[in-house]
Amino acid sequence: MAEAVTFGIFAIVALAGAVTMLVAKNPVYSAVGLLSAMFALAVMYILLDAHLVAMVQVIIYAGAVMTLFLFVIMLIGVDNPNAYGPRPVSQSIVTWVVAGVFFAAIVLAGSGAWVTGSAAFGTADLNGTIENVADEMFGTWTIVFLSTVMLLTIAAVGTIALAYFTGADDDEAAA
Amino acid sequence: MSDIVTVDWYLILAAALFAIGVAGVLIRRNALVMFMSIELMLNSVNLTFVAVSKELGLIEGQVAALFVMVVAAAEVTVGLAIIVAIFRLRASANVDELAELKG
Amino acid sequence: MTDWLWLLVALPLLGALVNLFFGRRLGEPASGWLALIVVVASFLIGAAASVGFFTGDELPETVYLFEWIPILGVDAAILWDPLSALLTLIVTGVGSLIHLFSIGYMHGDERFPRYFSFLNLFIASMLILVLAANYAVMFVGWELVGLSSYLLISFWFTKPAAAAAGKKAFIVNRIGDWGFLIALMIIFATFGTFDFETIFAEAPLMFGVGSGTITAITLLLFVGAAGKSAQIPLYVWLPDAMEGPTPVSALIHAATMVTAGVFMIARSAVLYELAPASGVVVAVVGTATALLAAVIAVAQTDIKRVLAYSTISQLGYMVLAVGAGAYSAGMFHLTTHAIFKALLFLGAGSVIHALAGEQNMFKMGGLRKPMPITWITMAAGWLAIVGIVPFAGFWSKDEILFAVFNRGDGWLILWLLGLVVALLTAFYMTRLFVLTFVGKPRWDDGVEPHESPPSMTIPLIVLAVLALGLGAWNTPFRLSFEHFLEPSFEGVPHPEGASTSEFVIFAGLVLVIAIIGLAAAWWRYTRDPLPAEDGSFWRNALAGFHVDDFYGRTIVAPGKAIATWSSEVFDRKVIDGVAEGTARGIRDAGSGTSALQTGQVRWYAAGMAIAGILVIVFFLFIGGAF
Amino acid sequence: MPVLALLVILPLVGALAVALIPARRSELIYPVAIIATIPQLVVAGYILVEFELGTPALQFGEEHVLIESLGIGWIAAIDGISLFMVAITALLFPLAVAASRSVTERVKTFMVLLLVLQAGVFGVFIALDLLFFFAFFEIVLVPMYLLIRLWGSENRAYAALKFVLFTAFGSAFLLAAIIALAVLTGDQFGLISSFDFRLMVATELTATAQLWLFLGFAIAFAIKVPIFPFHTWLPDAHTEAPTAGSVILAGVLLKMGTYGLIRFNLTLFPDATVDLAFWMALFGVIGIVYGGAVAIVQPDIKRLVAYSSVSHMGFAVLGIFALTSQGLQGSIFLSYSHALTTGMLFLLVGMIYDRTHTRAIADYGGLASIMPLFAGAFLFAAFASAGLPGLSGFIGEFTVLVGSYLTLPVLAIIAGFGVILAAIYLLWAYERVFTGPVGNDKLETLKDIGVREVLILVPLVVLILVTGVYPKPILERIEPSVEAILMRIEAVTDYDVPEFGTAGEQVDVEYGPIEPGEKHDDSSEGSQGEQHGDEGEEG
Repeated sequence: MAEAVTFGIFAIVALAGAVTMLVAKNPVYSAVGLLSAMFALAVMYILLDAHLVAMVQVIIYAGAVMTLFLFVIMLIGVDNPNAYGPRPVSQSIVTWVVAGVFFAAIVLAGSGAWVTGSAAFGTADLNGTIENVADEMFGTWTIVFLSTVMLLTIAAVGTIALAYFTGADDDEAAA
Repeated sequence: MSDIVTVDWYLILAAALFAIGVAGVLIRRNALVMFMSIELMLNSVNLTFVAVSKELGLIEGQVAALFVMVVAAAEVTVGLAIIVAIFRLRASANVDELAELKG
Repeated sequence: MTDWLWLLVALPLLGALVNLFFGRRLGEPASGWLALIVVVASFLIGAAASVGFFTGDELPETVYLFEWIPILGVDAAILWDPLSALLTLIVTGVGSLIHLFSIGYMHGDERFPRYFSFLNLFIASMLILVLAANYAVMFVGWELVGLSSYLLISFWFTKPAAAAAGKKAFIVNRIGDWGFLIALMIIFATFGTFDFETIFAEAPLMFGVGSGTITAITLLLFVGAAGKSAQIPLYVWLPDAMEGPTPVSALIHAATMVTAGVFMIARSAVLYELAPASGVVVAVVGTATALLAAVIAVAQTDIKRVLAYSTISQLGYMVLAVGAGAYSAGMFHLTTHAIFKALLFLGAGSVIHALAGEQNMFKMGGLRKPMPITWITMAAGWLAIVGIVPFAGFWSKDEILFAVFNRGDGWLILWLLGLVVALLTAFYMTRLFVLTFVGKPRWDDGVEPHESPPSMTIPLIVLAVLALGLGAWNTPFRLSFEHFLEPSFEGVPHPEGASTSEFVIFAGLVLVIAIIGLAAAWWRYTRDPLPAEDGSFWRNALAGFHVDDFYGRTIVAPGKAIATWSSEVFDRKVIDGVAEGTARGIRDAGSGTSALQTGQVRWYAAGMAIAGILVIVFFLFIGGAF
Repeated sequence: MPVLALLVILPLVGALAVALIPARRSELIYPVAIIATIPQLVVAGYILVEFELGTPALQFGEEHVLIESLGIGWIAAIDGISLFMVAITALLFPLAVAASRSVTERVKTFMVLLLVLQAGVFGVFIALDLLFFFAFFEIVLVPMYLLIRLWGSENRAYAALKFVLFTAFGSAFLLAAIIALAVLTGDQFGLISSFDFRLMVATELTATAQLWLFLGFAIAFAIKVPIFPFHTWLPDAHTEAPTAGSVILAGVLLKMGTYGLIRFNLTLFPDATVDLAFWMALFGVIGIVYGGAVAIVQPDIKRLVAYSSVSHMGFAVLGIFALTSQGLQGSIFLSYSHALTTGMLFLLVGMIYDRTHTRAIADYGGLASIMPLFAGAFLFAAFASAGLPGLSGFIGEFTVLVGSYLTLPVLAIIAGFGVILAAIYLLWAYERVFTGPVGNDKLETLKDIGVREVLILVPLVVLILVTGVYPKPILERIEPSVEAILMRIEAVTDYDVPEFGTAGEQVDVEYGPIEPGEKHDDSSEGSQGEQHGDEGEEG
């Protein structure tokens, strides 16, 4: 019961955060909304016994990523949202139709038993401790893990490259 | 795990978050907020992964979630770098003004 | 003694290398003497080793040196039998004399050591050819003499004609080598080895007379022989080869290398005996070559070209002989021809030397006085090739014609044609001799003919003596040459010898014909003024009946056109066209679809979202949700 | 000691050393680069000396599993097929580096690229894990592309792009085939996949699978060799590349194709090999005649040599798909010898190009009287290339021709024309460039080749001569491996290798685990007087 309550509260927090992010005129508010959604999700993970994922969620997302977002927002200045002018109506309609259909499709898909292949929930004894996850990650998934390492390296290099080559050098970088 | 909160709840929550993310990408003109929406979508997928992982008793779901986070982190750094670079060039974060990707 | 046989090849090779790398340091006469010494040493070793064959108490022997191509079972090995001994003695003997001659002839040439290096290389290559104990090693020598021939013909490479002639010689020879090469492939596929010993022992056991395989092998071998021994249709390189220094013409293009084809057929006698059809082809080609070359020789004005065509003609005789199965007659003519043709060439060289490079016989005349030694020795060569008793050529030519006559039937036609060739030979050689030495001097002003130095006249004298006396080696009365060669032709049937009365009749006939030709030419060319030779026969024959042009128009030009088309059109248009067309197609498709890219990120995002929905719907659909 | 890994590592270390030379000490780059190629030569020499004769076993084996479930690992070994490819790679790179004195722009990059290229080439020849093989096969492209693109002559952009596109086109098929084969192999050994060559050999494949995989491998290698009609990248790449690039391209990179055909196509897909041998050999022979004919009319001396490569490599292909011991041995020998002769020709052309900056034959004439030493060297190389007996070119061509006549007589006879064509194009080119009167005044002032250039040529001359006169040490090292391949083909298919000469002696066929250096006493020294051909009947 306590779990149901916890789930309910934090589901609302997550949705509220997400909506805030969507509608806030000021990107800083958007960021704060997203932040709260992420915290809420971390709680969900704990509910699901994924302790490591929850921890990483807090540290990486709520910590590093969001900080980075805020940092960039401050760096490039908080835009005046009115400067963008009115939004075309057609865009809004398309947006809400697409988003709605998406939601319906996902729910529909999730409700089909063929997706999960199992009707029972939580029957297995699963504990997402660091040890369990590490076993899996460095056993079966070594090469994927190594690929992500390479990906991160490339991302780092790419970021540096973007920071260096701007303006006049653009043409050469493009060629 | 109680029997009240089934996997369906988590999946519906994830679907809702994902839909909001989609809407954000499509409707917001501020590149930063679009980015945040993408992050939200990734998070909703993570939630699905973890929930289904619990459901099936397979640790792989959590591993996948971790990988998604890594990829997301990489993506954020590059993406933000691009935004900063574009901003330096155009002094604006309005996506509609950009057509650099025109083929 | 046979343990030392490898020195036969090694010594000239060493001489070649030393002269190649240190020749400049050795200086002019020294490098020539070094080259001479190694060849003489080879001659002495060869002579010492072949004593046993002369006395008749030594048997042929195979000397293994080392394993060459293991996978083909080819060893570097020497087959030391009378046949190879004979050729060794000719090559090193005539070779020594020509080295000696060259020391005088090449005096003052700035690439003097290089010349002797090449000459030594040639001797070594030729010895590899004749000493080989299997077809593969023989092919090595075969190609290497081609190389040295190339190097020596184009020795004066700044003359475009010399360079072109060397190239032509090598390429035409290569065409013949193609036949040889295919013969080698068939031999290996048939016998599994290249060894003479094994092949000649097994061929008669495996195949009957007239077998297709052996006929193919022998015909292809003959293609090779036709290239090297300048037979129709591959003879065209030899007249051009006269661009080389004259001693080279004497050694390579008269005495030794060009006889390699004849030697090879004689070596393969066992196979030719199994393929009578090939024998006929060989004999017919030989006769045709002899006749054609003799006709062309009649009209030549360049002294060396007369000798060149004469060589082709005489080679035709030898080929006729081996084709008719008279192997030892063919080899005997090869031997005597080596002597007297070398003599004639060296004599011609002496003349050319004296006249400062003049080669046109119509600008000579009356050289008898200023060049007595050359005149006398040249006369010996002339009488030998014309076939006057008792000079060497008389005996050997007579023997060939007799052997051909003895085969009877259709061979009689060849015999008759052989007689015609004898007539023509007498005519054109007398023409050469008379125009050069008899009559009034016609040389250009300012040319002072003089007798050549001793280094040039000594070889002439030695050769002249041999041309006079060598015939005694194999007269119908005393067939010691045939006995000498017998161990090499074991298992090959002997043509019948002539009885004395037959001999007198046939030899008399040949002699009469020769004298008729001689007299006719003597009468025609001692007249004053000389007959003008500008009729259509003379012009066409002088140009060799335009065979070179014919080859140029029918083979070379179309070949080049096809190659150019392949290079310019097929490669660039067809193959690259396909490749570039593919690339262009992909690029066009790319630029077509790129029109869809508006650059508006929002539309991309919407597109992705819609695609995502479609994917989900698709899975729902196949999952049976609808 | 992991000597084979050293072969890959040492050039990279050398490249690093060159890269670390500071800009102000740029005069050090050239000597350091040369020195950096020496250790590989030493290692290759060590391998040659220690190589055990008379066994087809893979030697100097190294094995480190990296990803067990996918069957990926570092597996390297050498046998008679790869031995001389490795040796020639070790030999040609120092010469190519030494011949690059005339490179003046971005010297450091140039040398680093050459060294990286060497590492890649070594990798190709020693790797027996197909994923590594493929990786090395592709890595080689990058430095080669840059060498042509950055240091080439006028039309370099086109040539470099063409080179990469052609090769990459083939590689796509190769990668697909390798992965498919790895999965099929894994299936049979209870893994997800396995790239281990030895397991692949043991895998049983259906005829259809063999056919498609064979084609996938063959296209990549056919482009590399190159086999007609995939050859058109070669003249352009050769012509535009700098001297070192041409030498390496002709000497080493083309051999990756023949090596691949022997190592993989013949060994892994015996049924398909037997079925398709005629067609492969046919295209090889077309290449021989076509390349030779086209070479004759080339106005550009480098293009001429390039087309001569097409012709020569055609012989190698013919020898491979004749499927006889003679043909295969000849083919490997020819690959080795072609590296020497064509490498030498390209070096020589490079030397004269450095002086005159023209490759058009028409711009020359009478050079022999100005540069006698150079002319002599060129003539030597030309004759070696034209297959003059006593030089190494002959052994390969002769053995290939004799060997292929056993199974493909008509093709062998046609291939014989290549020998005539070789004489024509080389001697005609020599005639136009070197003989006659001096072509123009600019040529009068040329200097003959100096000590440095002579030193570059000497090793090639010596090897061409020595191995032409006494090829046994090479052939006897090749033989067991070749026999093993043929025995396997015989065992698996209903094809019978014609046995002649000393071929067909019993040798151990197993591709067992690779162990360095057990001594076998039953070496395959042939008994000389063995009775040949007594069962022969005319064919």
